[in-house]
Amino acid sequence: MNFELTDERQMLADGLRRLLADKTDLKAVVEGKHPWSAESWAALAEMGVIGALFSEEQGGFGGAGFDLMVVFEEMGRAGAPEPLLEIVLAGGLIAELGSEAQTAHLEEVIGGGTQLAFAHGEPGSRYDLERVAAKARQDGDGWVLTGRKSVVANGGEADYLVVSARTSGEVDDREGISLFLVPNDVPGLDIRAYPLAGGGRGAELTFEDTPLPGEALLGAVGGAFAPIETAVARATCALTAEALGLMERSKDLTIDYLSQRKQFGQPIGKFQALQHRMSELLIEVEQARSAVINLAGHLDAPRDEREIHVSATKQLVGQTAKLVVEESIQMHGGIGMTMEYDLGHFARRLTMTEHRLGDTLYHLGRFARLRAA
Amino acid sequence: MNFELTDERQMLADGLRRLLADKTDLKAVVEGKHPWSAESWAALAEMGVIGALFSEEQGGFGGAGFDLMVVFEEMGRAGAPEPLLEIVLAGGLIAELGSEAQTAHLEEVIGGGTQLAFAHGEPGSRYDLERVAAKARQDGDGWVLTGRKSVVANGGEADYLVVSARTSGEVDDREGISLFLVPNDVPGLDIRAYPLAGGGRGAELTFEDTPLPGEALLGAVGGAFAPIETAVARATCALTAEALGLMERSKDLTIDYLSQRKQFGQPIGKFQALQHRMSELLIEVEQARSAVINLAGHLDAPRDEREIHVSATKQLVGQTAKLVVEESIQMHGGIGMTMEYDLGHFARRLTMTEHRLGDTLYHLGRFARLRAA
Amino acid sequence: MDLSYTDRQQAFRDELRAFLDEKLPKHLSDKVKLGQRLSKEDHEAWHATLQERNWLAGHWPEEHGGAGWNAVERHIFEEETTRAHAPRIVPFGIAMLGPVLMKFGSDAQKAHWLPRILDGTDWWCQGYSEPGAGSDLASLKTTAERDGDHYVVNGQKTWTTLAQFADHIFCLVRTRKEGKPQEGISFLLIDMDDPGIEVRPIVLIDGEAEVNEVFFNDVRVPAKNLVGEEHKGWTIAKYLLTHERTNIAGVGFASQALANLKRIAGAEMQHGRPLIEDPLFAAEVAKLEIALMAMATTNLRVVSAAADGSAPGVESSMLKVKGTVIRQEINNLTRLACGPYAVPFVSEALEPGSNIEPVGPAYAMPATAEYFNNRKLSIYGGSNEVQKSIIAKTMLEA
Amino acid sequence: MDLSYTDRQQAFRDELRAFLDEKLPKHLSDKVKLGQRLSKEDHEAWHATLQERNWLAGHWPEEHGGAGWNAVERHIFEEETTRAHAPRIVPFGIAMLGPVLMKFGSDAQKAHWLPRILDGTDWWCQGYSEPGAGSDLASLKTTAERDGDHYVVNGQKTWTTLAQFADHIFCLVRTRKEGKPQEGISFLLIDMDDPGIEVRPIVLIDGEAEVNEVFFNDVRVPAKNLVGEEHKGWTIAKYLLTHERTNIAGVGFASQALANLKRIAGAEMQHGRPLIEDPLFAAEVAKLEIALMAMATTNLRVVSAAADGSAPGVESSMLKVKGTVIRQEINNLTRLACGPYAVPFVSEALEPGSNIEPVGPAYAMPATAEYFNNRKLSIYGGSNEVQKSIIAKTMLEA
Repeated sequence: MNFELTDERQMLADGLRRLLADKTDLKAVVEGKHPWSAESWAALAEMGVIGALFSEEQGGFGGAGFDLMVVFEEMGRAGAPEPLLEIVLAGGLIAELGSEAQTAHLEEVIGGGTQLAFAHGEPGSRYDLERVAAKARQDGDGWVLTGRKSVVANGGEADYLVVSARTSGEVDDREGISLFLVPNDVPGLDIRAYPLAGGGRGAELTFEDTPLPGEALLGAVGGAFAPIETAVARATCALTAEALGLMERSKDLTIDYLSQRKQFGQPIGKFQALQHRMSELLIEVEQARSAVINLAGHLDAPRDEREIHVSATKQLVGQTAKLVVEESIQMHGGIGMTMEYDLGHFARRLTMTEHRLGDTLYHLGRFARLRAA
Repeated sequence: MNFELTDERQMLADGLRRLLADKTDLKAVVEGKHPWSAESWAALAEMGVIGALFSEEQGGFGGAGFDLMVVFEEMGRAGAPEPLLEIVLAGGLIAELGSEAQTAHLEEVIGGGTQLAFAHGEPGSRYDLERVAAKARQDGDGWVLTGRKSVVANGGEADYLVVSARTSGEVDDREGISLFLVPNDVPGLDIRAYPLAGGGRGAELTFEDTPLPGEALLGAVGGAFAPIETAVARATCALTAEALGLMERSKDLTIDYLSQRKQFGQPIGKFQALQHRMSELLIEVEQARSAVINLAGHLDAPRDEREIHVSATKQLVGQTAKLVVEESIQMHGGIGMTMEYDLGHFARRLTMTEHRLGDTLYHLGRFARLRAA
Repeated sequence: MDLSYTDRQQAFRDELRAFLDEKLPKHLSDKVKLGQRLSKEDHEAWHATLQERNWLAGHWPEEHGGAGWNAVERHIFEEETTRAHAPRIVPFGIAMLGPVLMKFGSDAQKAHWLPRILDGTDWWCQGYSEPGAGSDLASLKTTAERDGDHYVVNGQKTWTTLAQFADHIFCLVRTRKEGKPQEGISFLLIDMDDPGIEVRPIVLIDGEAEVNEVFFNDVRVPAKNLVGEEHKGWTIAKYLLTHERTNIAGVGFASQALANLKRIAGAEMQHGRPLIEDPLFAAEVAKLEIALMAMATTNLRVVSAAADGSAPGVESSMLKVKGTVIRQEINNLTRLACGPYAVPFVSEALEPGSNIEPVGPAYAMPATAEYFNNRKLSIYGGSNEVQKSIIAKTMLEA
Repeated sequence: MDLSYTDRQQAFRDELRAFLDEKLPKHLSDKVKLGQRLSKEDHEAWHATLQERNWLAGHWPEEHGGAGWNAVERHIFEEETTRAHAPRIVPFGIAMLGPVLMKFGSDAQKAHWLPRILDGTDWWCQGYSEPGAGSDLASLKTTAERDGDHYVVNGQKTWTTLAQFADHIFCLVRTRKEGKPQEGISFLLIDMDDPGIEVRPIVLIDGEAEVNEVFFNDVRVPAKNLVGEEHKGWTIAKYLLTHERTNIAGVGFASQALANLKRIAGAEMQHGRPLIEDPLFAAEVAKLEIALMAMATTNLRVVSAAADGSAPGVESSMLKVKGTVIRQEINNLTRLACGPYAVPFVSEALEPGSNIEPVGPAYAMPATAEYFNNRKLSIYGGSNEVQKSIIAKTMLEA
């Protein structure tokens, strides 16, 4: 039993923290000057941060749960909006399922030259991974894709999209879902991009009779559910680690504020009611950290055990995120509601993590069903 | 719109408060010297408190929701364990459904000379009113009753029992439930009585081939569900009003303690964290009061509307009761856990109100289903 | 005990409903319903419509141009207008300054300012908070020094809602530095067109800029604009905080928000069924509905006591705390109900006059912004922490 | 990062399991499982069994008769014994006084008292709290006046757990009235058989009398029973409060209680189906299980750091607060799961040796008593409020 980071991971964390502190311009993000920074992205790639998301055999130098945790906690702590989670999702699926030609893209991805997105969610799917209505039908050697993908993070910026579509079965069957690796300029693809509340951009994608070559298929026909679930488990680890970083930073900002801000003649941190609430917050953030550790340590566990931790961690982190956002703003008072002050961005980004990969109630119910199974 | 008590009810409340303050001997209850006091019971009857639970046409001089509220809030405030709720249930059913011979008992009931109990719940029914497994089969002009009734409050002390049994249908059918008015000494009735955690006594009743005359039937054959639900709605109003009184008293004891008890050189009521928690408690108790008012004001509403309020009020009062019990004990510290101090009895009795007529989660789910219907 | 309205109150409610049916334009109620922001013209038009019927300041006494409503009537008005998605009456002139002038103003001040509030000549905003003096109003620093028949005002106010629309501001200013901090404060009326005033918007976490900073740099204010006695402004501030907070529980808003939440949860699908059928989601909605049912009655209890002449005491603090928490929780659940479509953040789509197509369902568009915007509910108007301290003080010193 | 035990730790765990299989009598584990009270003999027998294997005070250094366990080994012991429903080791001698004597005691004191703790000669109890001095230990009033080679002790202690079984008590007493209240306290060992000592049971809300008041009336205590320096007892008290609290998170107890809750909810029927299938009930159980999964890891993080030599700081306060709340919530849900059968209250049925038949299912019998009994968890050992203040102080002054 050991809860220390390895030296390599500690170095990565330290370096990343310095890099992001240097490169992250929250004002620019908040004022909509850019959804994220190309300069940061290049620096992340150069430092090897993208590579840290892949295993050595995939061409990276990391890829374990604790690598994800270290990287994303720092991203969260900085409030950095760069679309790294899309690499975990789409890049992870390419690495896992791709043909030689497809995995060849990963070198560019790790080098920072290729942007990815995972086009899976649909207007009616909410957080269910198996609910896919988009259809791909075979057409000679190739495929024809039709359907709509909603709130695709980085969907407008990605050079390549990993797109799910149903090749057989009913809308909620686990069997019959296939994946395709698609460049962003295929015919019949309409993209409406827009800003997201926590930074970055999303897009609605509409495929209308989009012709795809046979080589676009990623993995086995109809067998994509299990790999998608695995990739989402990894992404949940990353996203909850990011939320953890966001919480740590929000907490630190609040502690600073409580120490500095005076009211009725003393720092408001001297008021016992606020002290106790702050202590409760601290306790819950430590709980959230433990939950992320649990998930990071179980990404390679058998499916049911892994998914128990996916839902447990997403539930607990989501619940804690709400507490941290609301208490941080409340303890700051009005200043906590302004976008001029950094907390605004952290609060927004943190809150939005609940709307990705399933929210607190969704995972609470899922955890109970998994436990009963 | 008017939230003032009528003069009559205000007089009843004031008189009852004085009477109970005088007659209630909590030490005796806590030490198990008696489950409740025969002397108090006689005094309650003499003051007309039992009669206040019945309408004039039933031989009483009250019977409205706000009469129940006034009486039971005072009972709660005193922590009085006398089995008045059984009168609302069993007495209410006799008044509603009884033949002339059966309703004739009510005079004695109102006069304090006859004790009642409502034998309805069973080991497998939990809080479902329609789940009745006890069976009554017709036998000539009479009936034969077999089955088990569990945690029957006052079951060992009652002179007469109102017993439910199934005369047709499946175990959870609403149709096919019948009621019988039965003296406590019928053949084949086994009674195991025991103390209850909040004061008073309960009993397990086992009927084995108990013969009953035809006149024992109370109301129409198989049609008892609706009257039972109505009686339980009234009892829920009474029980939540009692809980309100228990909460008010627990709150008052806690406020006194916070003002008197010193720690670190000042009254602990000066500590802001406790102040704020106490304020939250006060707010919730006012919410509970409003909920009881809502139910009292809707006892005569159409069934669905009435039952919405039954579940809403029981849910909210149950939730508040837990808060009040736990916070009162916590703010008292160790002394709050001793039975020497009155709070112990209030906390126990208040907590036990959750285990009667459906708990918080039960009614939360029921409310949601009623709303969806 | 009687939970229903009297015949007279019911008649008033019916009259109101008919009025709203006829006079509330659909384009306006649609905006309110969808959470779109209102323009200055929208507000002014609605105020004028109400004033035609003498209902803009219904709770004002008739001698000052009101309808003399008691607390129950005022409650009915608020309930019905909210239910109809009418714009909220901008409170600064009608609900705040008006009653202050009636109680503390000179006859000349009443005669001059009150009619201008009613006919819309003046748009008021409120200059209370300062950087560093939020809940602790007594520590405010903006100064007003007497110079002949003028005060010279210097300092800064903040969180000034809708200052961008306003042409006048009522301010708490410090007129004396010695003595207890509460005893050197005065209440001053200031023309926003005066030289030396600058308004800067504050962008909030919901992307909106409805609040502002207001800077005063040697602003000369005629001494006749002092309301009440010099140095006695604290009394007025307290009066406003405890007596004139309208609709503090926000029951009407909460009811609307809850109905909206239920509509959304009926439209959103989860596992192929309406989200509202999910037992856990339904239970969360149920908890809030049950709390709101109780709070509506708590509110009526307070309103009813006020109509009978009781001064609101600690009850208004309780309503503030519980009312804001319930509304915030409804906002939270509404955001969650919208699922992934709560994340797109097209702030311009909420601006008056926008015809940007929503990204997902129209109801999802304002959900996140409203959640964040309404965090303010527990902060302003005396933060919930301040309210809890007031309650505790009353309780423990009783 | 590695969440699993090392091979050596796993071997220790297996050894423990085999030992428990063989040596823990079923009549004893059944009592623990059913929440029945243990007799003095039950405790003594189990202590003796452990001591045979040298595991009664496994965390003591080998020189004093322990096994020299580090924090992880101690954690494994606690986890496994709890899982097996072994009686909890009575902490007063083993976990509290022992380490105090090792750190602060004279050589003579160590040589005399430590072996007697291990072999069961002495049963200790703790004299800290007083009426009026709960969390505020420094305000204690029991006095010890020096008289030749004795101290004369007068005063009252309260909340003394299992004093009815004890023959010795270690006490904080006031030896000097001047100066700061913390600086006049001493740590004294007292024989309960001494004249002038009286023990009175306190009946608690769960119907049990496991705590007591202890009265001292001119009790003469030999001066050699002073531990550490005179007037420096505060240092010892603080040492005990922060360093020697065993199993503070109570993860093992919570896990057992959760498993018990799930069994009950699987057996209880609602609407004709097991209660655990009710989505709302299952969600409440799930919330607690998720919280416990996280806390188990928080606990391991602290244990692991302690094994590496870190001094426990604010973490033990965090574990205390969260651990007690989780256990209390499990107790609450267990009580609710039992439904109406949580109401019968046959206190005698929980006494050692009782063979009263339970009223309902046997699992329902102790549910209400345990719920009430465990309200103490957040009160004693430094109340949760005190812990939160400690956390805040560390956090805000860092």
